[in-house]
Amino acid sequence: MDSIIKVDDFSFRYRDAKRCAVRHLDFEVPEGGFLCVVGPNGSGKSTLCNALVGLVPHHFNGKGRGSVRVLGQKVADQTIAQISCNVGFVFQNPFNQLSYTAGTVAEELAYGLGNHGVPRDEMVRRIEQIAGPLHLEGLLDRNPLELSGGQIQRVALGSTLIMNPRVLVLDECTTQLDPLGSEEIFDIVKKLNEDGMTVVMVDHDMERVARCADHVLALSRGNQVAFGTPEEVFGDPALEEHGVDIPDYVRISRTLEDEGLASGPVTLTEGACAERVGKALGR
Amino acid sequence: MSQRPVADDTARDAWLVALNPTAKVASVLVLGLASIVFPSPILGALIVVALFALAAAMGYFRPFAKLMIGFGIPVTLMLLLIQGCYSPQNVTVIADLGFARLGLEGTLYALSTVVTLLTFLGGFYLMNRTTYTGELVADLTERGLPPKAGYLVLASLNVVPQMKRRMATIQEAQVARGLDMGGDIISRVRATVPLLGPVVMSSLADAEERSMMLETHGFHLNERAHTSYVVVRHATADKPLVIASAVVLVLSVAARIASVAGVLPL
Amino acid sequence: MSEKASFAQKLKDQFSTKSLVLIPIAVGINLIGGTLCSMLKLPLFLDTIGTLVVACLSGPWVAALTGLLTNVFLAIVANPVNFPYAIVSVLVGLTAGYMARAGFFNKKSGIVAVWLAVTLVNAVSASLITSFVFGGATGINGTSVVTAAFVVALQDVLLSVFSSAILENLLDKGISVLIAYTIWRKIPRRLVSQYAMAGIADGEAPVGPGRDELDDKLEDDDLDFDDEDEDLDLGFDDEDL
Amino acid sequence: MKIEIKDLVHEYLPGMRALDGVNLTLDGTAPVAIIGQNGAGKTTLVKHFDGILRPTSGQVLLDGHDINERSCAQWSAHVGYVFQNPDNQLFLESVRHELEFGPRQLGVSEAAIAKRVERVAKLVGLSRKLDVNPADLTPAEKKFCAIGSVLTMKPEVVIFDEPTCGQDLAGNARLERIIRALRKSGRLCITISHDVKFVCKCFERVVVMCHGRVLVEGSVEEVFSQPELLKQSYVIPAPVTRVASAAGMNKVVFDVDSLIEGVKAERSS
Repeated sequence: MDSIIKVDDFSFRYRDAKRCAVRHLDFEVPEGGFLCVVGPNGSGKSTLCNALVGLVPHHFNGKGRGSVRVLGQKVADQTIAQISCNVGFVFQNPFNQLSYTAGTVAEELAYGLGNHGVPRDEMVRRIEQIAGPLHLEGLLDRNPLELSGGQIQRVALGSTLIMNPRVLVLDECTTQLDPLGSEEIFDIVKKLNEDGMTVVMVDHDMERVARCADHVLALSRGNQVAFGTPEEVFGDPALEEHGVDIPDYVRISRTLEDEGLASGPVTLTEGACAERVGKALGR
Repeated sequence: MSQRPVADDTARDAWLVALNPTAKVASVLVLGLASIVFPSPILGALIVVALFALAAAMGYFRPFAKLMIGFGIPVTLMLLLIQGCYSPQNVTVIADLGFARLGLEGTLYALSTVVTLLTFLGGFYLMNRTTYTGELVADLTERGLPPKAGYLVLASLNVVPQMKRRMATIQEAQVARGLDMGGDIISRVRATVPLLGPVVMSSLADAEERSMMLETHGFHLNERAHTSYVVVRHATADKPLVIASAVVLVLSVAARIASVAGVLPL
Repeated sequence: MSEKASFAQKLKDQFSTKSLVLIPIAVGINLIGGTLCSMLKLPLFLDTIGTLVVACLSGPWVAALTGLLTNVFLAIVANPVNFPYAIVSVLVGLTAGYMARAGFFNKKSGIVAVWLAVTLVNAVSASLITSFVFGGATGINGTSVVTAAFVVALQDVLLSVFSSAILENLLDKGISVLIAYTIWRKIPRRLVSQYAMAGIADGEAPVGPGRDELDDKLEDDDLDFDDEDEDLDLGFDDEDL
Repeated sequence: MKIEIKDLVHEYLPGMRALDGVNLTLDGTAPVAIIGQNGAGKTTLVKHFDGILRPTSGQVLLDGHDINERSCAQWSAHVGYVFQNPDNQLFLESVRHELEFGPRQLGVSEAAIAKRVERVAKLVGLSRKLDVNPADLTPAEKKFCAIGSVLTMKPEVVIFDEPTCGQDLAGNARLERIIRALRKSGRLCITISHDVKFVCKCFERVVVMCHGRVLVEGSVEEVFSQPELLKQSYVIPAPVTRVASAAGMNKVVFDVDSLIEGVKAERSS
């Protein structure tokens, strides 16, 4: 499999910052992969996301080293608009992801297409295409500013998906939503990934990370402390020392093992973990 | 005016809604200009009457009348006092109010100003009620307005309701911290900073993310003309409307010239 | 580089994306000044605070555009009477912007100068418009009544309009400038540096998207939080008030 | 402080009931968590505790005093409210000024303010950042600054709205410490949260709201042993709780340690 994202010894320091936001990041994600980036606040997760969509170094000034390649091309050599055709980006605050030029959700979805000069017929076609999977059919004529946070976040997701990107970068996009709203977004993203979209997601819900990621990148204070499959990353007992949270499922299986109640590799899902507990109970 | 009018063909104002937005704006501007140029308040008064009739036909008579009268009466009284009594151009006295004398020239000037103001007020009101701003901007962009100017107009309009909501939340948050919004005038003036400060600070932080959003959505692209999802309406009545307005303007200019030349006794 | 080209460049620098995004926000701040006044029952307008803050952040022309848009808005949404006064708002934006650039917003005595300048510019241009465009009164606010009273007393339209405008502006602009100054001082340098005025104020050239060598000196930053493991007591109870 | 709520109804618009007859008594110092879906009325309910909102009908009594007796600013000395978004609250030039703002509004003496600021800053972890502009703090630190600015007012009841939103492991641990400290000094802490893990860990009483009413109310054990009822309000129990019940454990558990204890106990029996 080809690597769709290739980060090669990448470091970056913002202009006015004393220290590097990220240092020596080095990893690859295959096409269709699902990468979750985890780590405490201030560990450089957002900087990495910004680098994947070209906001670093084109929008944020600073000094960098190494390279970030998406679809084989260096991000630094393209414009943000070019990159955004390949990489969709959704971030935390729903209200800041509206264009503020649209009176209806349909217009909001079509905003990026309009800037690329796409004719209206094509806009209508693409809106029809994405409204279904994003559950936006009933909202197309509503004013986006009057929607709930979860709904706006779906609109924001839609307005990037409409460009048909091959990579989707989600920077804590469910943090400000309630559980139901974030689950909805999450199910959509999971479905997109199953259909072949490469996803990079920053998330605080470790159980969710363990459930769906096929790659996990753990950062701490800008350093890459672990990269690999969830089993590898969460299986490493040293991870918590870096301030990185781990899924409770992992904690349970590890404690069971330490107490000599049930052994085996770390468990990552509710089912596997329950089975392990069952084993410990002697069932 | 950000409200999108529902495209309802059976509504009484469907005809006005269906007109091209730029044609509507142009007509209002041209008619207003005509009312300024025409050498007597009569034209403006006629236009105002016509606007009342139009508003009644469209089903907006009540709010329209409320707006026009609410603005018109105080401004008329004020101008009649200021210009009618104290205009340096006053020569012909038409009434003696005791404390001052009402002059014909000043009165005519005051009335001209009032009808012109009412023409613009009424014209814009009807335009706003029946025009979706997004459509107007889309239309103007098609006609050559830079997309960034369009952004400024629409974003300014859309940001206000959200800011008002935010201000209400900030008020709650500050009162919960013991901010007293009553009290004497000085303490109330002081209270503006806790209320406005968070709006400004958080807006500056938001500006960062919003500009990121614009950049990732191709805001800066200008190799190709930007397109819009909004359908710009065109009606057969557009051209006649604009032409008719233009004719009125031309006639007004002619009337003004004639009046200056002394041909027309106005 | 010719003088004109450098002016054009300066103008372009002022209109970065961030400044462009800032304009609608500043227009919004101008427009909620009215909401603020009704919330606090203040007999003021406070409709230039956004313009003044933007003047500090992004310079005269962005501030002028903010002023223009504010009035265009008021004209379309509220009352077309506001439209001719766009010139006033533009002039206020330019005045404040150039004064901010000259450093007047950085000290208290400068603020007094800004207050007087803005008041004067506003009063003169507004009374010219009120007198020559509207014949003396617009009837959209209480000022017209004051004007009428002055006319009765002074028997001179222009002088009356100007007198009432000066009175109104001394108070309103004074408080607006004070609020804008208070807020401006609280905006951290980090945010300020993103807008055009930063380079001008600090005399530093903005760093472009750099891919040059990174000095690899990794300083151990301060811990974000104090590391205290023991339970902390609020300890309020022994405190005498 | 004792909060009594009797038949509380709140309508933002006539006929639209955000709260539809809430009866609840909160007393003592056991921290209370209020959970439920968005739109269930959690925020509307707690906004009645310090008078930001007034009952459309029904009564809210604070230590026997009707909420309508005083203004919100007057109640703020007794009930502190930390809003979800700290950006709506912070406006001063330094963390120190933010922490001083509340007590100064209340007319507390300068010496007492300095003492409070020092203690609270230590508790919220901002001792070393007292002279930093709040706008320069990270979002997580801003949240702690907002919390601190309410704690310095020394309220008898503290309300947190979604405190864990945007916090990491270290932030959650600090919140836990703050909640413990509040309890120790005899204050009632009421928290709205979506984070079930956090709720199970730090709170003793849980109120589950649904469609403007209280669905269940009781100790954490009582509430989370009724999964069918919780489903109605879309509350999903914490991962540990789910694992334990899926594995067929008899005991309702909330953290890894008690799960292990439970496993040991059931093995030996």
